[in-house]
Amino acid sequence: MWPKIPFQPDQASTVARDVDQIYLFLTGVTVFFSVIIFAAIFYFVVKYRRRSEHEKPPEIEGSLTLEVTWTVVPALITVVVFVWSSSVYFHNARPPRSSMEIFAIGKQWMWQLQHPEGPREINELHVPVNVPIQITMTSEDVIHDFYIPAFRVKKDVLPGRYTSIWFQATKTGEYHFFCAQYCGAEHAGMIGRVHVMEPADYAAWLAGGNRGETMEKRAETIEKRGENLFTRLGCNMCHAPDGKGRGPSLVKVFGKRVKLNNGRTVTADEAYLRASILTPYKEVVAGYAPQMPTFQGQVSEEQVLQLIAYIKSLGAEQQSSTGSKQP
Amino acid sequence: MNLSEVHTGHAHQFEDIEQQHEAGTLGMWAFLATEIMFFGGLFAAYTIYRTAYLPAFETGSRLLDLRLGAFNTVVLIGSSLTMALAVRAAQTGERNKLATYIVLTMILGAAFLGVKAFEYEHKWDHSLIPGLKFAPEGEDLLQITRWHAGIPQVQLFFCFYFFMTGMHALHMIIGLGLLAVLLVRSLRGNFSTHYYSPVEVNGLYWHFVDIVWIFLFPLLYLIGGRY
Amino acid sequence: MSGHVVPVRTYVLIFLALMVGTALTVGAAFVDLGRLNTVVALAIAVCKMLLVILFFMHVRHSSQLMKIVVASGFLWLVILISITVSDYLTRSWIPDPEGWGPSTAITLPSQQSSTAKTAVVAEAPASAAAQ
Amino acid sequence: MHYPRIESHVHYLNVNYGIRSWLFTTDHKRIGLLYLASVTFMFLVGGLAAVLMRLQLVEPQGTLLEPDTFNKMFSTHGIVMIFFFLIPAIPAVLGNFLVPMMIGARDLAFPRINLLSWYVYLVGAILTLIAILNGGVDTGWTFYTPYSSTYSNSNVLLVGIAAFITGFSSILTGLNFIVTIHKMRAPGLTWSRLPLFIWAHYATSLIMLLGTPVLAITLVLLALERILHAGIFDPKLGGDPLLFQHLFWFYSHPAVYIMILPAMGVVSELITCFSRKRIFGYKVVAFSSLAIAVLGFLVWGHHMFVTGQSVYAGLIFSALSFLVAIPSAIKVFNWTATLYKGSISHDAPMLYALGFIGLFTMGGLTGLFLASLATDVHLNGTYFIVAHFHYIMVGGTIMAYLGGIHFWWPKISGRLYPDKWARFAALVIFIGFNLTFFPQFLLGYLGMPRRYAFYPQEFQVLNVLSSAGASVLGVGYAIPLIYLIWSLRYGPPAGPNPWGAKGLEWQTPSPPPTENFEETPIVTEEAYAYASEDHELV
Ligand code: HEA
Ligand code: HEA
Ligand code: HEC
Ligand code: CUA
Ligand SMILES: [Cu+2]
Repeated sequence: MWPKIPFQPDQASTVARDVDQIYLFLTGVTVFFSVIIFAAIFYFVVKYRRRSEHEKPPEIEGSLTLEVTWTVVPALITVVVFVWSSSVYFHNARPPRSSMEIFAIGKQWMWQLQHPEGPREINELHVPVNVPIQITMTSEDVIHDFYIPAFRVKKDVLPGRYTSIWFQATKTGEYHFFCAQYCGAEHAGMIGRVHVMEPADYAAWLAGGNRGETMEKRAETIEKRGENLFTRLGCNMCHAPDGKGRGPSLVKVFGKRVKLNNGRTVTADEAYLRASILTPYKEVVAGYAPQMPTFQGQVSEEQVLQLIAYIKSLGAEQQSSTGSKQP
Repeated sequence: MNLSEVHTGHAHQFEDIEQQHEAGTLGMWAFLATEIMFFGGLFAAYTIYRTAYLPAFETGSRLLDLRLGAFNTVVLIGSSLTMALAVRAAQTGERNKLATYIVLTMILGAAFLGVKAFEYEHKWDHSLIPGLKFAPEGEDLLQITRWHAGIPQVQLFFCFYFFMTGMHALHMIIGLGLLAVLLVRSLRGNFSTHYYSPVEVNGLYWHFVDIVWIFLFPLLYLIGGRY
Repeated sequence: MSGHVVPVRTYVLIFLALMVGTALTVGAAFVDLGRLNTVVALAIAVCKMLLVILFFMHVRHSSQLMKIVVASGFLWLVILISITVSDYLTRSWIPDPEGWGPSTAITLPSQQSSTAKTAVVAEAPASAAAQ
Repeated sequence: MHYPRIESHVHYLNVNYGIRSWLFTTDHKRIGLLYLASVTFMFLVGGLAAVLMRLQLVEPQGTLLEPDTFNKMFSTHGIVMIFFFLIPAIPAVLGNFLVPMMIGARDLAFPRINLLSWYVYLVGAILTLIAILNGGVDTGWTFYTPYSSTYSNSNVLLVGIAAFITGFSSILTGLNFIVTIHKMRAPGLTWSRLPLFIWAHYATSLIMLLGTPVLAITLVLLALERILHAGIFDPKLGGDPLLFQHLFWFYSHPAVYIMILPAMGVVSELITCFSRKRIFGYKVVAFSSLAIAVLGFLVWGHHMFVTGQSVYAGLIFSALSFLVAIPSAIKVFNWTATLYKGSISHDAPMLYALGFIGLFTMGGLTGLFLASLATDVHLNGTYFIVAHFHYIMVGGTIMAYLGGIHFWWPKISGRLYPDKWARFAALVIFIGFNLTFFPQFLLGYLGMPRRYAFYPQEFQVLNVLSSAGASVLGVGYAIPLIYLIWSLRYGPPAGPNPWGAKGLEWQTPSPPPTENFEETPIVTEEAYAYASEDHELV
C-alpha cells in the first residue's frame, strides 16, 4: 500500500485555528505568485523563443505604472499579513488570568513537568481539555524549547529566566511535544507526549488512578515541598510570619508592591521572588540590611519553583495570583 | 606597494598616482568603518550590561586608577598630534621632521602601552582578572558590598575592561608595527611631496585608535562618578 | 599629489582643545549630575571625536564620498546599538489589561525588579528607562 | 568565421606556468580560479556531510550515525556550506574574475590584499578541516550560547577561530570591490551605466564591510567566554545568552543577502543576454540591491521571535522583514518582464537563471511565513525553515552560481562545454532539488524539528522522499563537475563572445590577457544596449 502522507498536523488548541488560517492565506499568496511567475516565464520562453540569430527584439525601457503596481500590491499584502499575524501573536503573548499553572524545567535531555497539585512527570504531561493552561518554564543548563505542534505553541526555555506559553486544548487525545532548540547530543530524544483528558478523567488521574510509571508515587503538592525546603534551608530562621526575624515576613508578599532601599518600587512577581533567593544583594527591601545570603548553587531550579509556590501559598496581595487552583 | 612602484610612480592597475592615492585613502576609510563595527559589537554588549548592572559597573569603575587613565588619555592624544604633524611633514616634504615625528609618535604609543601593562599587572596583583583570578579582597570587597553589587556583575565589568582595552592595545601594537615600517621607509627617503599616501593612511589608522580610547576612557574609568 | 596642508597652529589648537575636553570629562566625573553624568561624558567624547576626525584626519577637506563613508560607519553603529537596546528596554513591557493575568518575566535577571507587571503600558517605559 | 586557437595568444593562463606562478599571483583572474578550486572542494565536503545526514534520516531510528555524530554532521554541513562555500562562492570566484573586467580596469585596486584574502580564507578552511577531522564540532552553524560556550565538548574554539579568520577574507574582498568600483571605472562608465552584476557586488561589499566585523568580535567573545568562563553569555554569572544571538544575527541575517545579492547580479546578466534585451527597469533593479543591503541590516531579530526577545522588538523586526521582501519582489517581476518580447535562447545558463527565478520566488515567499509572527511560532526550529533557506540558497544561489559559471566558462577557460549535457544537468538538478526540499516544507508544517538525529515514525515517508531527491541532486551536481573539467582539454575554442553578450568582459579575447584589455576601453552606451546594433554571433 502506498503510505499516506499527512498534510496538516492535528489542530487541537484554540490558537491552532487562527494560526492555520494565516498559514493557509500565506500558502494562497505563495501559490498565486509562484504560479504567475512560473506561468509567465514558461509562456514567454516558448512564445518568444529565439527563431533566428539576427532577431532584434524591441527596446523596452521599463514602465513606471508596472513598477508601482508590483511594489504596491506586495506591500499591501504584507501589511495585511503583518497586522493579522501580529495580532494573533500578541494575543497569545498573554495568558488568560484564569490559567492553571504548570511548571516545566528543561535539562539535558529531559523535561520535568510539575503540577500545582503535586504530581511531577517526566516527558509526559497530562492536562484537562478546554482549560487554559500556562506553562512557566526554565532551564537548568542550556537553551531548550518547548514545542507542541498540535497546539501551534512554542517558546525557548532559557537558563536563568522564566518564559511561558499558554494554550487551551480543544480535543482530547495524545500529542507530541518536542524540544525545538538544539541542545546537545540527545536533542532529538528530548520529546514527550501531552495527554489531553476530559476534566473528570484528569481529576481521576490526579487522584492517583491511572498514573504512568514516569510519575512519582508519593505526590506531595509543590507547596508542601516548598514548605519543607523552607525549613530545611533555614529560611524560616529569618523570615518569621510575624516579621520579627531578621528578614521581612513573607506572608502575602506575592503581588505586593515592594519598596526597595534604592528608592524604587517593584512588584513581587515570580521573577522577583526568584531574584530575591538567588541574588538577594541586588534588590534589598527598604528598611533591611543586605544580610540575606545567596542561595545560588544550593537550590536547583526546581526547588526555586517549589519555594516560590510555597511563598505564593502564603497568600497574595490583590489581584495578582497567577494560578487559580483548578477547574 | 613595493619599492619598484615608487620609482615607476604608481602601481600597474592604476591610471596615475592621484588615483592610487585616492584609492588608498578610500580603502583605509572603508577599513575604519569595519573597525567601527568591530569595536561596535563590544560597545553594544557593554551598553546592555551597563544598563542592567549599573551599580556593579560603578563599583568596578572605582577600582580602576583614574589618574593612570587620564594620563594615558593625554599621552595618546599627544601621539595623535605628533602623528598629524608627521603627515604634514610628509606633505611638505620635510624628511627629517617626518622621521622625528614618527619616532615621537612611537615613543608616546609605547608609553601608553607601558602604563597599560602596569595597570594590568596591578589588576593581577589585586585578583581582578575575570575567569582566572577574580577575588576582590580587603577594601575592594568592602566597597563592593557597600554598593550592594554582586561580585559576578563586577566581574562582568572587568571582562569589558579587559576585552575593550585589550582589543585597543592590540590595535596599538599593530599600529606601532606599521609605524616602524613607515619609519624605515621614511629614513630610506621613499616619500616625497608626490608620494606620501602610506604616511597619510597610517595616520588615519592611528587617529582611529585614538578615537576608540576617547570613548573607552569615560566609559570605563569615569562611570558612576567620584563624588 | 596635492593634499590640503593644514597649518601647524591649527593642529596645536586642536590638541589643546582635546586637552580641555579631557579635563572637562574628568572634572564632570567629580560632580554629581545624576543620570546626566553619562550624557555629559558621552557628549564631550563625541566632540573630541569630531575634532579628531575633522582636523587630524582631514575629513573637513575631503571629498563628499569620504564624508559619507565616515558617517555610514557611525550610522551602522547606531543601528546595532539602538535596536539591540530596544529589545532589552521593552522586554518587561508585557501589557497587562484587565482579564489577563501577569505573564511571567522575560527580562534580564537584574531587570526583574523593574518588571512592573501590574504597571499599565503607559507607565512601563518610565520604569524601564529608570534602569 | 575563424578565430585564433587559444594557444595562439598570450593570456592570463599561459603567461607563465608552474605552481609558484599561481601561489604568488596577484592577477585577479587567477585568484578567482584559486577560489574556484577551494570553494568547490569545500562544497564537496559540505555535500558529503549532507549525504550522510540524508542517509541517516531515511530511517526514523537513525542507525547509521550516533546522535552525536549526526549533530557534528549538520554543524559541519552548515558551517562549511555557509562560511566556506556560499559566502565566497559568487563574490570571490565570479566577482573576482569579473568585477575589474566589467568596469574596464586592469585589476582590483589592491591586488596583493586580494591574494592575501585567499590565503586568509585558506587558513580558515584548513583550520576548519583540522577541527572536523579531529573530532568535529556540534553546535550547529549558529553557535548558540551557553551550549557553545560552556556545555559542548567539541572543537568549538578552533572552528570559531577559523570562522573569525575567514571573516577577514570576506572583509578584504569587500574592501577591494568598493574601492575598485568607486575609483577605477573606465572612462564613460557612469554609475547609471554599470552592469547590474557590479551593482549587486557593490551592495554585497557594503554588507561584508559593515556586518562581518560584528561576527568577528562576537566569535572573539565566544572564544574568551569558552576559555575563561567569565560570564558574558552565562546567566549564572549575570550574562545574557540572548545577547549572543543579537550579535550573531546582526551579521548572519545580512549575510544571507551576501549570499543572494551576487546571485541576483548574475541572473540580471543572464536574463538580458539570453533574451537579447535591456533589463526592464534598470534603475529600479539597481536601486533595489542597495535597498536590500541596507534594510537587510534592520531585521536580524526575526530569528529570535520565540527565543525570549521582547514582544515589541518582535513586532518591529517582523514589520521590517516584510519590508525587505518588497525590493526582492520588485526584482523578480522585473526579470520576468525582461523576457517579454525578447529573443529568448534556451542555452544552459538561461535554464539555470529561469530556475533561479522560480525557486527563489518560492523560497522568498516562504520567508514570509517566517517573518509573520504567529506562523513563525509554529514553524521556527522545524524543517520548514530548512526548506525555506535551501530553496533560496540551493535553489537560488547555487542555480545562479552554476548559471554564471556556465555563462562565463568560455571567458574563463577559453573553451566551450557540451551544451546538451549542460541542459540535461540543469534539468536533473531542478528535479532533484525539488524532490529533496519540497517534502521538507510539509515536514516542517507537520512539526518535525530540525537538527533531529532520529524522529517519530509518522515523519518517515516524507523523509525518504527527501533523501531520494538528495541522491538525484548529488548526481545532478556531479555531471557539470565532470564535463567542465573535460572541456578544459577537449572543449572547442570559444572565441571572445560566444553568446553575443554586451558587457566589457566580452570585448577582450577569451581567455583574457593578464591586463584584461589591450587598451582601456571607453564606454559610450548604457548597459545591455542589445538593441543598438546587429548581433553577430561569434
Ligand atoms: C540566501 C539566503 C536567504 C535569503 C535571501 C533569505 C530571505 C528571507 N528570509 Fe530567510 N533564512 C535563511 C536564508 C535566507 N533567507 C537562513 C539560512 C535561515 C535559517 C537560519 C538558521 O536558523 O539556521 C533563514 C531563516 C529565516 C527566518 C527565521 C525563522 C526562524 O528561525 O524562526 C525568517 C523570519 O522572518 C526569514 C525570513 C526571510 C525573508 C522575509 C526573506 C526575504 O528576503 C525574501 C524576499 C523574497 C520574496 C518575497 C520572493 C519574491 C517575491 C515575489 C515573487 C512577489 C510577491 C511578494 C510579496 C507578496 C511580498 N528567514
Ligand atoms: C550553501 C548552503 C547549503 C547547501 C548548498 C546545502 C545543500 C544541501 N543541504 Fe543543507 N544546510 C545548510 C546549508 C546548505 N545546505 C545550512 C546552513 C543548514 C543548517 C545547519 C544547522 O542546522 O546548523 C543546513 C541543514 C541541512 C539539513 C537539516 C539538518 C538538520 O537540521 O538536522 C538537511 C537535511 O536534509 C540538509 C540537506 C542538504 C542537502 C541534501 C543538500 C544538497 O544540496 C547537497 C548536494 C551536494 C552533494 C550531494 C555533494 C555533491 C556531490 C557530488 C559532486 C557527487 C560526488 C560526491 C560524493 C561522492 C560525496 N541541509
Ligand atoms: C540570614 C537571614 C536570612 C535567611 C537565612 C533568608 N533570608 Fe530572605 N531575607 C532576609 C533579609 C534581611 C531580607 C530583606 C533584605 C533583602 O531584600 O535582601 C530578605 C528578603 C527576602 C525576600 C524578599 C521579601 C520582600 O518582602 O520583598 C524573599 C522572597 C526572601 N528573602 C526569601 C527567602 C528564602 C526563600 C529563603 C530560604 C531559602 C531566605 N529568604 C533565607 C534574610 C534572610
Ligand atoms: Cu533540549 Cu533540544
Ligand atoms: Cu534572517
